[in-house]
Amino acid sequence: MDKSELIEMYRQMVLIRKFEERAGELYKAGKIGGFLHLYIGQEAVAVGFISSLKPDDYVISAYREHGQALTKGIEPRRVMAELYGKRTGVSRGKGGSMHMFDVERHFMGGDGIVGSGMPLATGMGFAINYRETDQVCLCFFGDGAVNEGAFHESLNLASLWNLPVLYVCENNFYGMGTAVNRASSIPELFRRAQCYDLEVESIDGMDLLTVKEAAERGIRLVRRDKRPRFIEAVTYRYRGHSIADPGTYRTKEEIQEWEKRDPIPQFANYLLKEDLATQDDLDSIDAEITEIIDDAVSYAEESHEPTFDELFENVYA
Amino acid sequence: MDKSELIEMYRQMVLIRKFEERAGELYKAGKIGGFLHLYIGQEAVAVGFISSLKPDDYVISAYREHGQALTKGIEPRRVMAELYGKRTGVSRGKGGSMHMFDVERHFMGGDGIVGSGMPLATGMGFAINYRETDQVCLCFFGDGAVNEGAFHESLNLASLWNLPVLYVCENNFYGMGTAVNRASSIPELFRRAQCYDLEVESIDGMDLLTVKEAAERGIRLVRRDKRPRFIEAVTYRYRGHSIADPGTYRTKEEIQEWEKRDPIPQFANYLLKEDLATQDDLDSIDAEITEIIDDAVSYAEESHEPTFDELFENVYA
Amino acid sequence: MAVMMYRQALNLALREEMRRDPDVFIIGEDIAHYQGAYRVTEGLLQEFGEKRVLDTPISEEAIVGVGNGAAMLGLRPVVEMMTVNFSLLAMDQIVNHSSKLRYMSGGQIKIPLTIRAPQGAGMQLGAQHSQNFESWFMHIPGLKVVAPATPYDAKGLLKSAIRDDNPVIFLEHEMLYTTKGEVPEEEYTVPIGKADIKREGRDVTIITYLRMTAVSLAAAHALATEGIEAEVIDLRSLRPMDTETLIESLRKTHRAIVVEEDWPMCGSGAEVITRLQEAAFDYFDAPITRVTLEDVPMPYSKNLERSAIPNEEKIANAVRCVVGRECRDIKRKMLEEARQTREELEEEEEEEEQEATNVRHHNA
Amino acid sequence: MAVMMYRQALNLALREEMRRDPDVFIIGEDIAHYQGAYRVTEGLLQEFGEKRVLDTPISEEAIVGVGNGAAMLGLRPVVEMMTVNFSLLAMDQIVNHSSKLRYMSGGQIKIPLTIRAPQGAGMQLGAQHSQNFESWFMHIPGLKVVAPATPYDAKGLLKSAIRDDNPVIFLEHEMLYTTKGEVPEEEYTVPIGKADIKREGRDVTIITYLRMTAVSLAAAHALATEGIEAEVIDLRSLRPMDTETLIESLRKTHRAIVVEEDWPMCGSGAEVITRLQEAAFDYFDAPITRVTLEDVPMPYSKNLERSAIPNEEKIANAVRCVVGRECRDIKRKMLEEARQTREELEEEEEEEEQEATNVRHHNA
Ligand SMILES: Cc1ncc(C[n+]2csc(CCOP(=O)(O)OP(=O)(O)O)c2C)c(N)n1
Ligand SMILES: Cc1ncc(C[n+]2csc(CCOP(=O)(O)OP(=O)(O)O)c2C)c(N)n1
Ligand SMILES: [Mg+2]
Ligand SMILES: [Mg+2]
Repeated sequence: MDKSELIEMYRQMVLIRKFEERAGELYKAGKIGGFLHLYIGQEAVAVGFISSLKPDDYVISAYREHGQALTKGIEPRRVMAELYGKRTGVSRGKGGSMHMFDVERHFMGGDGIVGSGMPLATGMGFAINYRETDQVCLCFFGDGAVNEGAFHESLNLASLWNLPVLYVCENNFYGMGTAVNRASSIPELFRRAQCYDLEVESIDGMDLLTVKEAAERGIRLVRRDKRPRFIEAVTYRYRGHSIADPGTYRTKEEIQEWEKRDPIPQFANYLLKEDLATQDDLDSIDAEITEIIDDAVSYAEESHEPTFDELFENVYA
Repeated sequence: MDKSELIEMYRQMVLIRKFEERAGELYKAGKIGGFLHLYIGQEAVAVGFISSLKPDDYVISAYREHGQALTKGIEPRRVMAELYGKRTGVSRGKGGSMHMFDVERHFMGGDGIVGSGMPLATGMGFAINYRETDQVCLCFFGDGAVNEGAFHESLNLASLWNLPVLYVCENNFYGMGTAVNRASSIPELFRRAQCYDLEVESIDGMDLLTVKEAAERGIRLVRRDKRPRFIEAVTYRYRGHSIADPGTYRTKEEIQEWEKRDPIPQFANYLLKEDLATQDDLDSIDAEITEIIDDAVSYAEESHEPTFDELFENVYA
Repeated sequence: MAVMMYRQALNLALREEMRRDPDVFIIGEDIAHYQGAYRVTEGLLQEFGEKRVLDTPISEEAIVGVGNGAAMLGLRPVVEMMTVNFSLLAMDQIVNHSSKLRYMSGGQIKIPLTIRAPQGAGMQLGAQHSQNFESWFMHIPGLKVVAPATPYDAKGLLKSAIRDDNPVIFLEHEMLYTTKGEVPEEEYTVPIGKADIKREGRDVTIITYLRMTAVSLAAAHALATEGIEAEVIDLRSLRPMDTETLIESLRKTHRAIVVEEDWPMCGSGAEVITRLQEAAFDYFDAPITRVTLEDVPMPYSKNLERSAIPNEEKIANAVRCVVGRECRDIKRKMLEEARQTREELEEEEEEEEQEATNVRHHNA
Repeated sequence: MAVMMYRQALNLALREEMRRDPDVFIIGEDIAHYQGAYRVTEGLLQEFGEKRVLDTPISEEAIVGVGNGAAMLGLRPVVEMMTVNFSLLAMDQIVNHSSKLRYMSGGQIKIPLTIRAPQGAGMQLGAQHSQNFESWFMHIPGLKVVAPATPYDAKGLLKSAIRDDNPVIFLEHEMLYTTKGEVPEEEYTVPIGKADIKREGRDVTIITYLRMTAVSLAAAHALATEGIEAEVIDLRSLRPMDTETLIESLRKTHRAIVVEEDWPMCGSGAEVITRLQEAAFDYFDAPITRVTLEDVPMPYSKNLERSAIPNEEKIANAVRCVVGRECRDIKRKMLEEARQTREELEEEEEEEEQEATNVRHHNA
């Protein structure tokens, strides 16, 4: 991988981190409504995978999807405006945090129903084969989704029909307050995907280079073989499930342990150690991102809310 | 196993076979309505498993459940009367072929929805543990049910919560007209149950002694360990999915091959070879069963249909 | 005009639309090799091949999910739920996804999905296999709901549904598949959202759809002999609903009943009546009554099932009531008779029980 | 009398019933260690332990299935659906099983199951997380459906639901959890099937339930200042429905409206209106109108969401219409204003676009 690519990935992770931190503040300030599920801690997964796609490959995620939306190329302005519920938002203010869509960029949305994005991804994989293109569909979901019937029906069908879908389970160890070992009969989630005759693997989702390498390979093979694959990315969310989360189900110590493996400093150190970037480079990236976020916020602030007549639009085509 | 037990199991299989054959004729004669799914060919599974239960163990099945209902001890009269839709039927004429219930005998029903008996069985397993008894719940379902989300959610929960449920998949190779290899990403169905951390095995469901041995062991272990297990019983249905079935999805030759392994003659030969029964013994069993069926039919014929006021009963307790 | 069965008309609609548009494909349980549980998809595999006609595992949620996902990328899936009863397993995909993806995305996504589902009772299939869910689907903005009563409407509406850019729930009735009717040789469609006056009449309006259309027409025929001219309106499309045509009729007849095969509470009949009493309050002289399925799960027993479903007699009787002719409380009468019989039966049963025990004692 | 929050009243009901009957247990997602998404089950794990208060995997179909199966063996499960929106994944268990097992077994089986489900809109949760499904559940014979509006009714009805031998769908409103009300210290229950007159009035009847009860009371208060005395009836129990109390009221007021937070088509309002126009046709002088949620999926944007839900003004206005006072077409007015603003906005946007391109050309 050449240097610029690596720097770009760093940039992407910082963008997500700062975007989410700001969103969290704005939520507490009452600028954002509904639920807000922050991606902080999991940045390496979205960046490693989505940066390995071609622009016309598809991505679908769940309700913790800001990171994936930004990485697929949606302007921070339009993601922030969506959080503000403004008509300039990527979903015109109708979707909100859980329902970011950008069909032009083949970002096929967040989804508020645990596990239900998987059948949709399976259908997109079907459409890709039907059209006989060489696209792939990337489907993100959490550890909690593994226990839904949708997981089972989707993996069986995708394997049976040879659909080009890469299923990426972001195992951050909790579904709301329920630890993975209290919800899954087998806590090593890649093993839950082992009864559908498809390739599975589990990777360290906190190390960008590991993710990147697995993503490149996984996506290449899905595209080549037109067969689904399953990757468990072991990661961690530093913030609560949503802003409301009391967080009583885990210890400070546990969080601190994981913070030692924070994907961003980890990758920054690599860049510095390998002389791929200087501290100045990284600082200026931080500064640049901060400007982008500031710009996104003022754009959202200044944008107008949807007008009453829009309430009745888009119900039917 | 002592001789009388073996003879009794033979008797049970013949009872099912003759009951089903008669039911098929009566359906064609217009005496029975709705759907009729015959169990012919699969007798060894119901008999081998249910004969290994204690009377207060629970059984739940799907819509091909006459065999299990009879083996759990429901009088042929009341099963036949149910098929006739008479008020003397086991479900008072309200259930029909797919919904035989005998709560006193802990036969918790047929179920017309593929796979949906599995969550119910899981709940019964929960209740058994809650009550701290040493009962077990036996749950029968077909190869087609393996692809339903209910299968996945049930096995995960039963394993996670250590529920005393024995899940028995009767793999007769077809879900209506769809062959198992066209519906399941892995046609060896016991492997579909291998990602829930529970014991699985696959057995020859056409050989009563094999079934019996696996059933005794499986039930004993579920009872002892208070852990679910999964057994795939490989079997075959000689008749159509229901009486309506055109049967174009399989060849005569295939059926004939399986008929060579018909569980009843197979077991009869064993009894004769081992001098456990004479041909006369078997013939008199046949004769006795024929009388029982005749009696069941005339009972059903003579019974009265439910009265109009019964239409409004049993909606609420 | 050719005379054909309802299921043949549906089959023809599928063929024509698949020939017309390569983006149309069909998935469902046993629709390909088995030719469809009700033979609606007969021969399609042979004509269009495995790429466009696919048998699925028994996985309703994934089946509709695949329809949604494929529709999100612009294909036109026709999904068959073997019967509507199994769509209960796919409600999340239908209600949380099919009906909302367009709205949630601010209009970026289209879901040109058709979900075909046989429904209804009358074949002794029991409580789990005899249901109707039109009122559930009608309740959901973002869905369209149609329910054809004749081969002509079945073909024309299915073609419109497939061409529609929205998710359409296409409800068929299991008892209608083999009923026959005239279908033009030439290409035509029936617009979604237009009711059809199946019989003109001046005295009373019978509003209905699906299988109850034929039953209502039979009732109207009988009523004519009593000098009551009933207008029979087949809604055909339940969402959107053609309220105008209903109001027009009421303006003429001043009296109406609604006939639905479904349970009463929050049903299609309640919606029709509510719209009419709001829009046409001054036109009608008597309450609009509804003839519905009895409010109980469907029993297996033939006589019970038959007595639970609306029939010609119940409809005719309801009409007589609203037009002020002599009408009877059929149900009360049946209940009295039933209780009578029941008592006798239970006495008999006791006697037999008694005898049985006597015998036992004697043998002892 | 103690003053407590709706969610505390529910919590108390659960505690009391669990103390009273060892067969009562609770399962659901995040109800134990997390203390419940809306804190209704707070502290129950601590009091009753892991045997009777269980967190489940995210598997709605299996959760309700376990409830059914345990109920079949005589236990009294209380199942929490974290929100009603997820019950769409359990509809097969609820409709094909909970509501029918008793009937299909000829009365052998009882399903003493309570399914608690928070529902409703108002917190900008978007289309998938703001729904109401009372009309769906009301449609199904074999189910009972209740929806308490106050802490008092919440506690009394939940205790009745748990003691009931039938499956009861217990609908709570997410916006009500922190609302306060008086709850007696001593043991009491509220019977399922009885409506409650929350405010007496002679001029018009407002029929409603759940969160709309408080909103209707506020509207009634405002109307009183105009000399309109509205009677506000809280249905409390939706199936069975206490039609008698409604008829009684109409006999007095001769005018009514129904207020529901749910979509209109085949909704609870349609059912109420249909029953009244049939049973009380001669009592009412004006059509009964319904104030409902707008017939669209729920948008995220705060202003759109607020304008989609019934509010005090819409209710008061609807009342003015039915009692023949001056009333306005609020929606038409809002639409006109909106179109105005929209045009201006779109012009601005174009100008900005224009400038942007000019700049680009200039830089080029
Ligand atoms: C079908 C369904 N059930 C329950 C919920 C409520 N809920 C929202 S997020 C969540 C936890 C999901 O955890 P996981 O899949 O691990 O994703 P994460 O939040 O960790 O990203 C739950 C239970 C839901 N949205 N959908
Ligand atoms: C949820 C659901 N989907 C579809 C059906 C229609 N159906 C009835 S039986 C059947 C095939 C089931 O096959 P299998 O599980 O192998 O059982 P078998 O008939 O072989 O005993 C299907 C698809 C149903 N009853 N329930
Ligand atoms: Mg998680
Ligand atoms: Mg089978």
